[in-house]
Amino acid sequence: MAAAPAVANQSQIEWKGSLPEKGRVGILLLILTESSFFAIFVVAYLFYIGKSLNGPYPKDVLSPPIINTICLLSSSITIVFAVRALRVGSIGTFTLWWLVTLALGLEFMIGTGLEWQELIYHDGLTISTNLFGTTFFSLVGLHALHVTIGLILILFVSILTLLGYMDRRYAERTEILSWYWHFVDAVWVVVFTTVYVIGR
Amino acid sequence: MAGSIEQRIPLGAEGAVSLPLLDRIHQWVVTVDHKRLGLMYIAGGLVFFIVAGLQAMTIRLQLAIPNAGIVPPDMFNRLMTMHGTTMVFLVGMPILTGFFNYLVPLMIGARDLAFPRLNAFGFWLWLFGALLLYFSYIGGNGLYGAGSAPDVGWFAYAPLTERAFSRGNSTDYWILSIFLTSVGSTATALNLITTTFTMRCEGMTLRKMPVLVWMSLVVSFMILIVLPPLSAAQVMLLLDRFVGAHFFDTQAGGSAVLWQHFFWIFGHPEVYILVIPAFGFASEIIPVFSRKVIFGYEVMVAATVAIGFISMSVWAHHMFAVGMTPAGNAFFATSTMLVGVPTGIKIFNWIGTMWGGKIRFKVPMLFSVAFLLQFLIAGLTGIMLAVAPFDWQLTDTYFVVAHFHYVLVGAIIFMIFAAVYYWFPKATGKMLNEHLGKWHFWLFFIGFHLTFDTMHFAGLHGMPRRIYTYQPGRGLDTLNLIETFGALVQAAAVLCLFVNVVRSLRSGEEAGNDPWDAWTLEWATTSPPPAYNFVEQPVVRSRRPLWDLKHPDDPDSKYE
Amino acid sequence: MKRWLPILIGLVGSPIIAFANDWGMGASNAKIPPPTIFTPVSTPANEIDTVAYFTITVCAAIFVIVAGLVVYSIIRFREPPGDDGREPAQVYGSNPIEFAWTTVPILIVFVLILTTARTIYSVQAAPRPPDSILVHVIGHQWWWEFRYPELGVVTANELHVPLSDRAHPTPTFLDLESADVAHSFWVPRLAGKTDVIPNRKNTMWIDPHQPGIYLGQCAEYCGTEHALMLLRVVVEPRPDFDRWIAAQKQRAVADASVDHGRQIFETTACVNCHVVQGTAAEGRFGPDLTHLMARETIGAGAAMNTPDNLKTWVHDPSTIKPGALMPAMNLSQKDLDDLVAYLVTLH
Amino acid sequence: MVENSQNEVRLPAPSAAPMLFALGITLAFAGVVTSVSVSIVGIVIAIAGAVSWFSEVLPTEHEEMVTVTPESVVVVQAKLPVAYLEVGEQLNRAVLPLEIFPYTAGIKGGIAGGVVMAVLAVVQGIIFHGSPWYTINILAATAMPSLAQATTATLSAFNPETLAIALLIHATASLLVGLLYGVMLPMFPRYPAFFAAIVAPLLWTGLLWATLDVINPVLDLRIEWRWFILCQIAFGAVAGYVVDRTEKVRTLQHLPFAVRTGIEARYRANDDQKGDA
Repeated sequence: MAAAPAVANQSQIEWKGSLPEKGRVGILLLILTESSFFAIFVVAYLFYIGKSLNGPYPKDVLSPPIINTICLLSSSITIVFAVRALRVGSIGTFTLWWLVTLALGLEFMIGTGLEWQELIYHDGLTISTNLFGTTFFSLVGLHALHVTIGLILILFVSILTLLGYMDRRYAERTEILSWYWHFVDAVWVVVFTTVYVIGR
Repeated sequence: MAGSIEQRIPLGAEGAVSLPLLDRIHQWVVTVDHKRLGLMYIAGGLVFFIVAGLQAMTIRLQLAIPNAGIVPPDMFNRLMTMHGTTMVFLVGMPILTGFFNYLVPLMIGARDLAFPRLNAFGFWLWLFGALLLYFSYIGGNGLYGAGSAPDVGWFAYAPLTERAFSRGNSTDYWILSIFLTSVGSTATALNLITTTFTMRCEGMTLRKMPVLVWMSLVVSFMILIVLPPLSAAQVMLLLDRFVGAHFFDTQAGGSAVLWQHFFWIFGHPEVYILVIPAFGFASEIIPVFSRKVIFGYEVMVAATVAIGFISMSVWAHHMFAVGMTPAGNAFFATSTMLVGVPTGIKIFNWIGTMWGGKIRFKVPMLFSVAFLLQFLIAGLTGIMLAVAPFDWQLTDTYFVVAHFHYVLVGAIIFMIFAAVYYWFPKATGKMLNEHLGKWHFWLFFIGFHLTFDTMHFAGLHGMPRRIYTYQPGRGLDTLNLIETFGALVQAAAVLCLFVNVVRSLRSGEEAGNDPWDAWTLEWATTSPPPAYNFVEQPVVRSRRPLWDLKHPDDPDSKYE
Repeated sequence: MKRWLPILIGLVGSPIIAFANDWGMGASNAKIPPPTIFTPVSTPANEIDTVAYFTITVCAAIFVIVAGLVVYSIIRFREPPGDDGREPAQVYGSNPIEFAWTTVPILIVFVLILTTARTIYSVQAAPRPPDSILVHVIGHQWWWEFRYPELGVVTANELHVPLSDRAHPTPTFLDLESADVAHSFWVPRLAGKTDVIPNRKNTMWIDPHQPGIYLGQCAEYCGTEHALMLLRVVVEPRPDFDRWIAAQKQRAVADASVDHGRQIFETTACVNCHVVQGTAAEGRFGPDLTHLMARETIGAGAAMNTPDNLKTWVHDPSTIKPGALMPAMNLSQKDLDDLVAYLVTLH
Repeated sequence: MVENSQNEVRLPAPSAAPMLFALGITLAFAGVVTSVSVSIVGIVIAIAGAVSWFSEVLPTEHEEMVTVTPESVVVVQAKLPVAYLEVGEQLNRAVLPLEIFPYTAGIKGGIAGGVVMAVLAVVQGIIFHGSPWYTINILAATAMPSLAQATTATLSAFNPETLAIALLIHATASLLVGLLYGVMLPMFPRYPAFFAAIVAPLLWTGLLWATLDVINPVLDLRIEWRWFILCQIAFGAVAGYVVDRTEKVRTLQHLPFAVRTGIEARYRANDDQKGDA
């Protein structure tokens, strides 16, 4: 507007500082919308508990994947260490914790893969067997898909780090990625409760 | 008009230099500018509006008289499905998204959206998803060989959508394309919220944002929360159809009612997602043409937020007839009626804005006043439908068709037309012709009432929805003939609009920067605005920054 | 005007395209009062009618007041011609009036909710008295099956129920189930609609207190022929109803003069889908034909049940009802004549 | 986006990557219903799009410099001053009315009136039917269809469920009407008592008389209209008295809402320092 001063002045800088950072707002909104997506699958799972017309039933074939869960949840802690290290600029510490996070996430995916192999080839439970199979594979599979996306992003960052492109300028973006990873872990808590605690 | 703009400066790069056609197309394809994307959304939406309108014409011709044979039943069902799907996902959503895309950064004094590439991605995903839906006419062939579009209704109730009852691929096209366009809409909603939170110009606190920006905020939050249930249900249905899952397979213990819940958790708020932008347009247009500040700004915003919240707890009023428990029915009847309260507040506030003003009846205002009356009727028939026992008679009849067309056409399309007349000068620099606009308005107004008023009575006479024909002797013949005639009058009205747009683009009157003597920031730049919107970041001190400049002796900022 | 010409021609032309046979239904429907929701003859429809009038009155009053305000303000506050362009006083709002126009709607809604809730409970939670009739209603893609489990009768598309006396009510309770997709059972003058959903049992009840025929139809989109999934409810005094039940319980009459037609029936695909009690026909996909001629219509109300229409139907159902799931039988003219001659003996 | 110089503005650079990515995803989806080869092509395009998108935002966002056309968007000042409202003092911006009762007055009035009305109604039950529960049960019948066929004996008996429903109905209605009184009485400055005690109760009674057979058929059959009107008037008089006794407060005309609630004090302070230019 005509009345406004031409050069950014103090009040404008102050004003910009009072507004939130757009990456953070964006990732929070993404988490909001993803939560709504997961909620529907959880509702479907809860709705169909005990409604399968034929076996195998959850209590026959499911056992809680404790080690997997520990790995995934602790990866949320290691990624926090990694981001903190990056904020103070110690790339070595960052690399270490980041790779640990990657390894823990990979372990979770391998564990899930083994569980599924057991269910499909040993117990004969597939997505088309009964309502339990339908809801189990879709809910757990949806979560696994999100872990996979997270792992690809983490791997991407790892490669950039190992190639030496990482420095503390990217702490903000790395932190945003870590929020997504926390979300994936939080969803696992819900999925675990639904499938292995309530559903069994 | 006192207080308008002194002169219009021709634009730099875009306007003056004329590039070869291919280069110009390339510019539009690779653009990440919110204004161009907004215009592409609106243009795309209007094209599909014509398509869906022609589908509606065919439907109305088929129903003009009993036992008509213009289209066979299966083709009628495809027309009905495609008309509904197109109107909601390919007309309503993109046009409203387009307006938000265009206006929100201008109104908050920003240069672009927060994530310009994501914005482009959302648009292209929407466009390609839409094309995929229409490709089903060619590629949807299943066992019968002939190409076919989906015919399961836009609500796609299970188990009609399961493989056993819907063979071929037509339903899959519906699922995939709706999924894609939903993802596009979600991306845009996320973008709009982030923009509003992080890119407001100096001094524009949340309480000083124009009402339209507030509406975009509420709508975007609703999109983020209620579109995923639809997408999730689509994924489940796709799993049912492709890998033999049983979510909605009633033969294997699946529930048909679960689909209805999932669909309406999305479907009902969707109505508000479409109508709240219309509220936003009305809240910008009515004050300007009444020459008064919006009455009760805080209450207006609060009412919208309330509508947003309540509308997420009313979905099962679409399901009063599925045999819910009496307590369930009573709950959803109550929550539905409660939505009427904030909605009523908004209507009263618009009346309060006009009260004591000096109303100028330009075309945008004509559409807005018609919107007020029609939305009032739509709200009242909505209350009737909320009375669950009454709804047992009314649901799935033409009464419901009349009711929601009062909302979708009488409120939303009317306000879209108002918005087109209001912001066309800003986007193109040319005025739309006032005389043709009045023809457009009156024809559309008369046609609308001929068609949709009579539909209420057809419903009360026992005419169900989604029927391709009806038998003579049931008291429906005259009503339906009038409806079809009204539809033709509406078509003529829409023709007026398109003639008007083409004529104005070719040889319209120059608009100037601020043809309506308005008050929000988008009128403080050139028409059309340059790629960077504002040379300098504006600084505002009130909800009506241009008022402050036009009345330096008596600015809003002294009072707000 | 020139642009309108093609459209006008289309409108004038469409009746010609559509000069289709209504298979006698128009004349038959014209004798029956139209299915309007405001002429109820049964308690559920009556209660709905009462609450509907109340709601409409309240809404009409609101409309008159609010629309009056809108019309008044657009007339009173329009900018007069030759106005000086001075901006009117800018009134930001008024909290008391906002408050008032929030409170009044809440009061109205409160009263409406109480009334609604009471009506919901009185219709939905009504207990089933011992002397009521029970009917299983089964929705099929595009026809209705009615089974009277306590009376041992199966019929289709035309539901017979006894007249219910206000002093000694004999309501009919309907258990609604679907064989395929979702349908909705709706007879406007008797009750509101209730959906008929697979893998779910819904119930509703009617107690008509006026004899006559009541038109209804499926109200939930169920595929190609949703429009022609009509139904009729025949309400008759108790003695007539009992006579109808007795007649329906009879096995099919075996008339020697139509033996050839019966043979065709029993040796072609007919038996896969239809039942005729006392013959080999035991299919369950189509309507029970044991007492076919006791029904006024065929094709779920698509055509009157005349021998000519029956011939057209058996030869190719899609002539009358395009998309119907019954296949064209492709019989020779003589076989067709004989088969229909047999069918018309099924009283 | 801070400009380097006054003649150029940085804007995000145009890019085909989002379009390619969207096209790729769509084709990948379309492959589900057509042929796997379509999916493969789609995935290849999508990856190409994604890579090119990434390369545009990493490490820093691609931007282009746009030359600013010097322009003067001049907003012309209005020639005439704004019209003023004719209330008391000279005002052209107003939150009307200038004086209101505090909302608590309405709540208090509603409670007081509701109590008096309830006492009167229960007294009526005791006098005419020998039971304090009679009127309570009848009120609850508004929401309870099961009471439609109830005998007088049933209606005189104590029933916790009906008591709860009746209390809810009575409390809600009393509070809402009380609030309405608090808001509306200043609009009738001349005869507030007449409006509160006579006009409003009679209006309300008239409305109920016209609709009672739908709202509450049981009450409609058994109602004693004289007592009913008496109760209404008692409510109106008491509620009106309580409201009217309360002192009016001036609405804060010149302070913005945000300041009154203390939310935006910082930016106001800023503005004031600069002066209202």
